[in-house]
Amino acid sequence: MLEKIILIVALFSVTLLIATYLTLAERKVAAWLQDRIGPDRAGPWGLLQPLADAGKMFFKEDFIPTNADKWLFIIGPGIAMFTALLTGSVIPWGPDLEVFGTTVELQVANVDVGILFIMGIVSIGVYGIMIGGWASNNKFSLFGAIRASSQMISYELAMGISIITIVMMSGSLNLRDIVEDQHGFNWYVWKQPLCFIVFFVCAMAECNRAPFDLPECESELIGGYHTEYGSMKLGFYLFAEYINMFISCAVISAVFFGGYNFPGMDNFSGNTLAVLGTLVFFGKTFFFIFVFMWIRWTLPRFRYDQLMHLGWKKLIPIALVNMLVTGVVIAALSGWFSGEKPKTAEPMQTKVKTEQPDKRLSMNTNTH
Amino acid sequence: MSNPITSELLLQRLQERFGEAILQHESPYDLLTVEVTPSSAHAIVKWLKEDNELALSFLTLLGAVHYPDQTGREMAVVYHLHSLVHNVRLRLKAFLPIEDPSIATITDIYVGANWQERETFDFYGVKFVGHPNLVRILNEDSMDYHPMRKEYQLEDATREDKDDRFFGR
Amino acid sequence: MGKVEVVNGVETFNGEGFQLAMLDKVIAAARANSVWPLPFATSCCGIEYMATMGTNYDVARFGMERMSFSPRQADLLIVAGTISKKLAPILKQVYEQMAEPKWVLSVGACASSGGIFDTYSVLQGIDRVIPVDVYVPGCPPRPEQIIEGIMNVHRLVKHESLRRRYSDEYKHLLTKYNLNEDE
Amino acid sequence: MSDIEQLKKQSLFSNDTINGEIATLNLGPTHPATHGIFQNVLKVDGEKILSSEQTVGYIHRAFEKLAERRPYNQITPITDRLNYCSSPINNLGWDMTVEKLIGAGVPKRVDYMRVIIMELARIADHLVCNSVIGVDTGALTGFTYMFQQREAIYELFEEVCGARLTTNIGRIGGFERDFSPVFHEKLKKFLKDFPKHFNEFDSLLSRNRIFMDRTIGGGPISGERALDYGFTGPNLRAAGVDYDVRVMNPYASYEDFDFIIPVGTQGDTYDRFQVRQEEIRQSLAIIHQAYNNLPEGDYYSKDIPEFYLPAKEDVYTKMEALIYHFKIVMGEIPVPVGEVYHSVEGGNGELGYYLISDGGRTPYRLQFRRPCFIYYQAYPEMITGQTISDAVLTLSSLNVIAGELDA
Amino acid sequence: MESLSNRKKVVSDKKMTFWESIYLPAVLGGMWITFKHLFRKHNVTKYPEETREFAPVYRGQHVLKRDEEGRENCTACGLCAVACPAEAITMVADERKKGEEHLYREEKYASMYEINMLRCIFCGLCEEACPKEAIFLTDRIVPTYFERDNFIYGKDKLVEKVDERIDISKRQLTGKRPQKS
Repeated sequence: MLEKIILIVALFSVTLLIATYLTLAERKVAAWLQDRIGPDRAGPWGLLQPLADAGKMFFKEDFIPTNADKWLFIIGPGIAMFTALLTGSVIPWGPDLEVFGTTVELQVANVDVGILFIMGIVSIGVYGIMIGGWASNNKFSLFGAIRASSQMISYELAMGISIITIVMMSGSLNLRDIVEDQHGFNWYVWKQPLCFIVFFVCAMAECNRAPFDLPECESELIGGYHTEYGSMKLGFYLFAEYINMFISCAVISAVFFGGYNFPGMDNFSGNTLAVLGTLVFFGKTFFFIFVFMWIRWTLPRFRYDQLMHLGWKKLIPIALVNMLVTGVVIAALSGWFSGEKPKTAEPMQTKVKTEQPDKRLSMNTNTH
Repeated sequence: MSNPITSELLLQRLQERFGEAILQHESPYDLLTVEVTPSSAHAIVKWLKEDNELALSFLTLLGAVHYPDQTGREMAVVYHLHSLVHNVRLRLKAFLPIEDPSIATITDIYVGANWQERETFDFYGVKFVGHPNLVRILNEDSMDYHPMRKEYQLEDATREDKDDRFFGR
Repeated sequence: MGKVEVVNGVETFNGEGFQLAMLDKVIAAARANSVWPLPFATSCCGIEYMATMGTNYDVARFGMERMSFSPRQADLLIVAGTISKKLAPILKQVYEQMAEPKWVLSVGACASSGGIFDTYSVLQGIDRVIPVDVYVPGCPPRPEQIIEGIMNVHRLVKHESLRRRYSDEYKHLLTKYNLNEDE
Repeated sequence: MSDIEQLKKQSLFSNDTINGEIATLNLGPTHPATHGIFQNVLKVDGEKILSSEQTVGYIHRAFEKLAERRPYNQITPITDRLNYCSSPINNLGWDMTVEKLIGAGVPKRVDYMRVIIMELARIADHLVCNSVIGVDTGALTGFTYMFQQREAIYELFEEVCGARLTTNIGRIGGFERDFSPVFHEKLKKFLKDFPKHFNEFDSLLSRNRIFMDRTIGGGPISGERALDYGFTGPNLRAAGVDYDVRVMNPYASYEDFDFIIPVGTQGDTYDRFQVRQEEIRQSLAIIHQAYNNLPEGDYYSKDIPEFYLPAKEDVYTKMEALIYHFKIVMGEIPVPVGEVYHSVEGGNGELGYYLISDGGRTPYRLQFRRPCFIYYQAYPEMITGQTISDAVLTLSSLNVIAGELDA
Repeated sequence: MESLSNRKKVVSDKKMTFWESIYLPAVLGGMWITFKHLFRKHNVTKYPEETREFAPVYRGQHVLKRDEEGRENCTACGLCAVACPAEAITMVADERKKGEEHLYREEKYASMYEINMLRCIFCGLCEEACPKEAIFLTDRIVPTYFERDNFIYGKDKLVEKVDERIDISKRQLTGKRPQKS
């Protein structure tokens, strides 16, 4: 139990720290892409910049607009922050660690439906934005909130379908199983590049990152849902955004890029492997965070209706077809069409079952 | 394209069509300037635009000039028209008395005249009869005079950091 | 707000308590390094401010590249350009909407004094409607001058006590500008 | 079941209210998309714009009244502040207007120098507009790349006149000084470097599908309608009408140069963007032509000593020069009586000066034809039926400059 | 609409090719461009530490020159004040008294000379107007202040110090006709 608490605290602080410094990283990356320097006057190389921002926001006047719904206005950022922090708990951050003879799993909760848990929590996260935007009693905020909710719902679908494809291949909803399945260099991205692209795009949309940052797009909606927010409440929203980005990138690297697996990992074992694996995992995550930022500072953003078009008319069909093809291939490989009975034992059985999404859902709710 | 239209031809056509209404004409700096009666200005602008041969169908500029010394015709409304096809420009002027500076609007001929007329009203108080929304455009609605008329001061009277004695006021 | 209580609690000491003075300094330094501007750019100076934001001068070095067009999130109101009498009430409203602590930088001749536009329609200096902290001369000022102005604002921020905004002088200042009718 | 229906009826988001709900949205005066100060009150149904109403005049500075109180040479700094993105065009256009009034010719070298400066200014103007379109679509990086190039143009201006933005460049009868050797150096460097960076910017946006989807069909206007509204410049050309003052009524020896008039087809945001992009290339070509053929000679007209300030050393030595010097500065040179209209192709279209002189030291009346002011009134028509995002992009692609709009 | 000139060319092509319509090539191309900038040296003038060289003709803060013998050039003729479109210059003329010849070059001098730097638009017309080469704009920038009153620059700030001359010869020569020697 103690190790879990330690892990939770560690994860909590690491997530917060990373999110804090992601704000700096974003500004630095933007600056480098634009031939600039970025913040460099707060501490050496601007390293204290996030702390300065946080310090300032803590001591800024806490403002609630007169016509706003007070409680919802306060709850909004809270929900966003809470849900963002929650998702990190099911991600397997590394191989098992041996400490004083006990085996420590570098994962707060090894939930069997880990991937469903993430998707569920992320979809609660949109309530934070929606409530905040609605409660502000500002039209721009409301527009942001509406955009956010419809965008999240649309992209969650394509995201879910692409995840199903991966689940079909791995035969499990457990994130650790999925990661373990990609041992060495056997990553899912090689088998499912299309699925990866769909998932990646959806992840960007879920995080409200440009080119999908419609809920807060500066040039149209001023600040979108957080137009009326100042001080630390705004800080919570910005924080939540960066935590979401961090978690999304972690999920991407776990699901598609083998998590803590890396080529040549068999040469190591024990704690060395655990540490190396964790480092590799964080390395991959940071790479994707960089890609997120890189894309943000390169591309123009979509228009609201085009975003919907992309989601419903392109990504979902692509994901569906991809899923069907994958299903057929899996079926063919396991001998469905050759008239034989499936030879392989248990894992394949589940794979076959997961072909139908409805069944899978009901099955898993039953087990829990 | 038909034969090119020159200023002379243009003037000739105008005189043929609106003999009475053409009061004066000159060509300062090669730009034909015609003074017309206020009542005929609308018809002339309309005819010039709709006449296929002349095709003076582009309103370049609309404004007013205030001549406080010319009694009875203090306010001049000036139209600059341009035929893009023939590259001929024409300046039309109509003089109005300061007591009642009203002239027919040309917003029904040129949509773009809307704001220019509002601006002219704002600056000079020229009333464009039939304008859909003749209110001030650049200045505050509460302003009670037409600032571009010659009798009004330019300077802001509230400033403190300037000493008027040094600037001849 | 919490910070009011903190301030009152230590008030009994002779002068400022050590911790409070430290807190004061730390927070002031934090604020100085994270001044989010609200560019109220109306005309020419706005373009020069854009140049200041651009690569060659990179105002981001001061932690200022996050522009907040929402007044709630901004710390520094950068008034760049002519403010006409028609616009003055809007400027005042934007200033009122900003959350404390807030500063105002008046960029350029027009905003500061009207510049060449000594005319019936132009406000002869924004200090007639809102209090100004730093004036930047020039028409428009070079980015160097704007940065000078920003650094002057930083100086001001660094030396401002947390409690200045509750002082009588500050209240008096607001009263002078008719800005505190709600409290 | 009935409870749910009951709830649905009360709900704000139930079906029958959301379709009929018309909201009013204030775009401006300080909205980030207005890039200046003006207000659009939009009536929206969801994101769709039903109608729009504009308020302008927030930075009305009384240019025309001011011009009636300032001597001719002091009006140049005022014109700087009209379209401040390309102030040299305004300055030189004003100088040419006065030259037209007094009937002065200038040496060929002055013309070519003017062309170089004006085309540099046009590039600077269009760069702002197009990179700001980029910013409004969310691509900030292109903006920073192009502002580095703009900075290079600023430096060029600074070499000639000593200021970056509000240049006050040129005098009646020529320039205050010749191009310095540093200017030549910097211009050559600019001409060499610019196309590379510009193409980079172009490929960031031009053929990117996201950008094309955003801009194609946004804020369209037909050629006829545009003419009716009095559009000129790139916005008119985007609608397919090839009206360009530089070609129709050449000034400053524009007839010597070979360039094309880029036009669009529908007058939408993409057309405007592309027309401006091509105009930048054409301007660059014109600068090349003018610079390569830059004639030798004087940088000012010797025929009008009563308008062009004499050299300082002459003022000390020659009585005549001293008298002229005082007269010019005091504004006591007799100016011909008359009225003159002169127009140049500004950054946004036909920038006209209608000048009436009564022979006094100041103009009797000076009216500016401000292209922004005239075409901005078409904005509601262009965005009706479009979404808010389109409205924002249309606004930035129209390149409405508040200083020119409100004068 | 018929063509008005023979130089018309349609430049906007709205048809997308297949490759353009699948987003990715343009996206990746754009990312490649920005990626290249990642390794480029930054192009920033870190202002307070580094300064950029101004053009010699830059129009910054004014200076009232002294001649070689340290006498003020200004003769208070008022031309600069007349020439100022912002009306930022005010001056009071005074007669030079006996014994002041080492201070002022001409018989008249400005006993009070003020420029309101907050009004000034740095257009350079005063420099051009001056017949005595007394006032020049320089490539120094006017600092910023917290108070409005500080911007009224009197003679104490404008007149150059005798031992600390400000070189303006470059701006006199740049681009000007060759001086007759």
